[in-house]
Amino acid sequence: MNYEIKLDIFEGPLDLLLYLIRKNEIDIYNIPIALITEQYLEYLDIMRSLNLDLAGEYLVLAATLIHIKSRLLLPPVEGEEEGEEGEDPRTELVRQLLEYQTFKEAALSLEGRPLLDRDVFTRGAPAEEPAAEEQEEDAMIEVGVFELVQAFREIVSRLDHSEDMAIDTEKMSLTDRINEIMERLTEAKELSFSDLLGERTDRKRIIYTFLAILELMKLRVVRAYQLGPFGVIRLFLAVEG
Amino acid sequence: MKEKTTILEALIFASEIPLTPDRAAEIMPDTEKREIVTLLGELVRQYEVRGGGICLAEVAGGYQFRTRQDLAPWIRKLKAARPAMLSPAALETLAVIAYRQPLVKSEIDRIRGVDASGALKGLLEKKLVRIVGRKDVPGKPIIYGTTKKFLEVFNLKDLSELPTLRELKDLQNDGGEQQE
Amino acid sequence: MKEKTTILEALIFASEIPLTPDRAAEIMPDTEKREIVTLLGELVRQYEVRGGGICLAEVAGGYQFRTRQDLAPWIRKLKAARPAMLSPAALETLAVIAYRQPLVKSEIDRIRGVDASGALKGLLEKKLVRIVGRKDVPGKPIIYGTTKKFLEVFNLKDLSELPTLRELKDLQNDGGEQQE
Repeated sequence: MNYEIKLDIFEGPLDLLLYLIRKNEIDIYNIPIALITEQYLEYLDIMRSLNLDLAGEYLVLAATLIHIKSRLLLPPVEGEEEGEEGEDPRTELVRQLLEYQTFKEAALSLEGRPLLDRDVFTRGAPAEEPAAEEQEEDAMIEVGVFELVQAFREIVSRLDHSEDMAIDTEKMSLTDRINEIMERLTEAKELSFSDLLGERTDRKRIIYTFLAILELMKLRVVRAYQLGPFGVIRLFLAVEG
Repeated sequence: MKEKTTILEALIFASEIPLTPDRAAEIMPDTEKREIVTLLGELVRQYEVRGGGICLAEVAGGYQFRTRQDLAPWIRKLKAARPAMLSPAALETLAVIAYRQPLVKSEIDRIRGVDASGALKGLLEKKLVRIVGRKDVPGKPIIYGTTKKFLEVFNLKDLSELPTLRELKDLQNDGGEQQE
Repeated sequence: MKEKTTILEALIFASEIPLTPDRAAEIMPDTEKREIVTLLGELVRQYEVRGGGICLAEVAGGYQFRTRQDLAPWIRKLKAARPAMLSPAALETLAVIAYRQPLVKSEIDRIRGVDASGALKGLLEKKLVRIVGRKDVPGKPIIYGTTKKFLEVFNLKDLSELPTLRELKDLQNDGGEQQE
C-alpha cells in the first residue's frame, strides 16, 4: 500500500473511511468489509507509529468494522434475531457515511460562497459620526450568553486562590428562588414559609425554597422567627430596602 | 435620483450592519415599508447596471454595500493581510449546525463521528454560532444555532438561500470524484 | 465604467483610511500615478452628477466615500438607537453578578480585583442589574442581583439556563482542532 497520504487531513474516522472507499473505487452501498477493515486498521497503525494523537472515535469505528465483519462471516442463525433477518449489518454504517458525506458536501458549498473579508468587503472606514445625540436608554445589548460565561471564566482563571467558583445549574435554580423570595418579601414585608411555597408544592420547590431561606439568613438579609415550638415560621427582611 | 432613494442609499452606507427595510421604515416614518422595499430593489438594479466597484448586496435580511467579488485580489493587496480561514473541522461543524439547527452538541458529534468541542468553541468565539437555549431533556444540554453574522459572512439573504441537502446529495451522485 | 476606475472605487470603499493616489499606485503597478489622479477626478465628478446619498470626498490628501452632508439628520436617526455594546468591564461585572448573585459590591470588587462602581452604575441604568436588598451588617451594604430584563436580553428562560463553567470547559478541553 502506498502511504504517502497526509494523515492529518482526516477530520475523523468517518472521513478516513470515506477516503478508503473512494481510493478503492468501491460502491458505498456494497462495501467489502474485510478489505476496508484491513486497510482501516493499517492506517491506524501508521497513525500510531507516527505518534499522531489518535482520537478514541477512531478505535470505536475500528471495533464497529470488526463487529460487522464477524457478523457477515457467521451463517444466519435460525430463529435468532428474527426481526433483523435479512438486514445487512452494514446498513447503519452506510447510512452514517452517506449522512456525513452530505454534510461534507455542505461544508464545501459553504466555503464556495463569496465570503466576507475574503471575496467581498464592506466599507473600510468607520462611518463618520454626526454630532451624537443622547443614546436611547433601552438600547439593545449585543452580547450573548457565551460571551457572558466566558467573561466569568476569565475572571475566575485570574483568581489565584483556589476558591471554589464552580457554578452548577442547581445553584442557579437556587438563585432564581432567592430572587423570587426577595421580591415577594419586599412587597409583603412578612411572609410564612407556606406563603412562599404557594400552590406548587413539589419536592424540588420545597427543597429550593428552604435552601434559599437558609442562604438569605446566612447572608443576613432575612430574619426568621418562630412563634413557639412547632409554630409558623415567619420571615422578615432584616433591613428595609 | 429620487430624494427617498438618496436617503436610503446614505442610510445603507452609514449603517454598521445590513440595513433592514423595517429599520429603514422606522427612520423614515413618512414612507411605507412596501415603498422602501421597491426603492431598495431599484437601487440594487441601478448598481448592477452601473457595473462599478461596489454592489448592493442583500444579506442577513438587509442591504449592505460590498465590493464586487471579482475585485477581491485588489482589495486583498490593499489590506495586505491573509483573510482568516475556517478550518475544515470548523466548516463541517458549521454546516451541520446550519442545516440541522437548533441542535445539541451530541448530535453534531454523532454526524461528524468525532468530538466537535474545539470547532464549536471557535465558532462561538467567531460569533458564527450562538447558544440558543437548553433542551428540556435530562442533563439539559445546550442548543446551538447560527447567528446573523453567519448570514453576513456567507453572503446569505436568509437560511433558505442555502442549497438543500437533497440538492447537495444529487451533486454527490453525479459529481463522482469531488475530493482533492 | 472603465476597469481601472472600478478597481479604484472598490479600493477607496474598502480602505480604512482615505486612499491616497500614491497608495493606489502601489497597489496598481501597471497604472501611473498621473493616470490615477485623472481617474479619481472623474470619479468624484461622476458621483457629483449622480447626486445620490454618497459622495466621494477629498480628505487628508486622499479620497473617501462619505454620506452627503445634508442627509446628516437621517444618519443621526439611524445611529440614535444603535445596539449598545457592553464594555469589557461591564460585561465582567455582569458576569460576576449573574453567577454569584445575590452579592454585595465589595464581593464584586474582590472577585474582579478592581472597583466596580462605574460598571455597576451603568448596569443599573441599563436595568440589567437591580438592588435586591440590604445586608444586615454594619454599613448595611446593598445586595445586587440580575433583572428580568437581563433574562430577556440574554434570551434565558431562567438563571439555571446560564451555561456553567464546566460546560464551557468541556468545549475547550479538546483543543486538538486548530482553528487557525
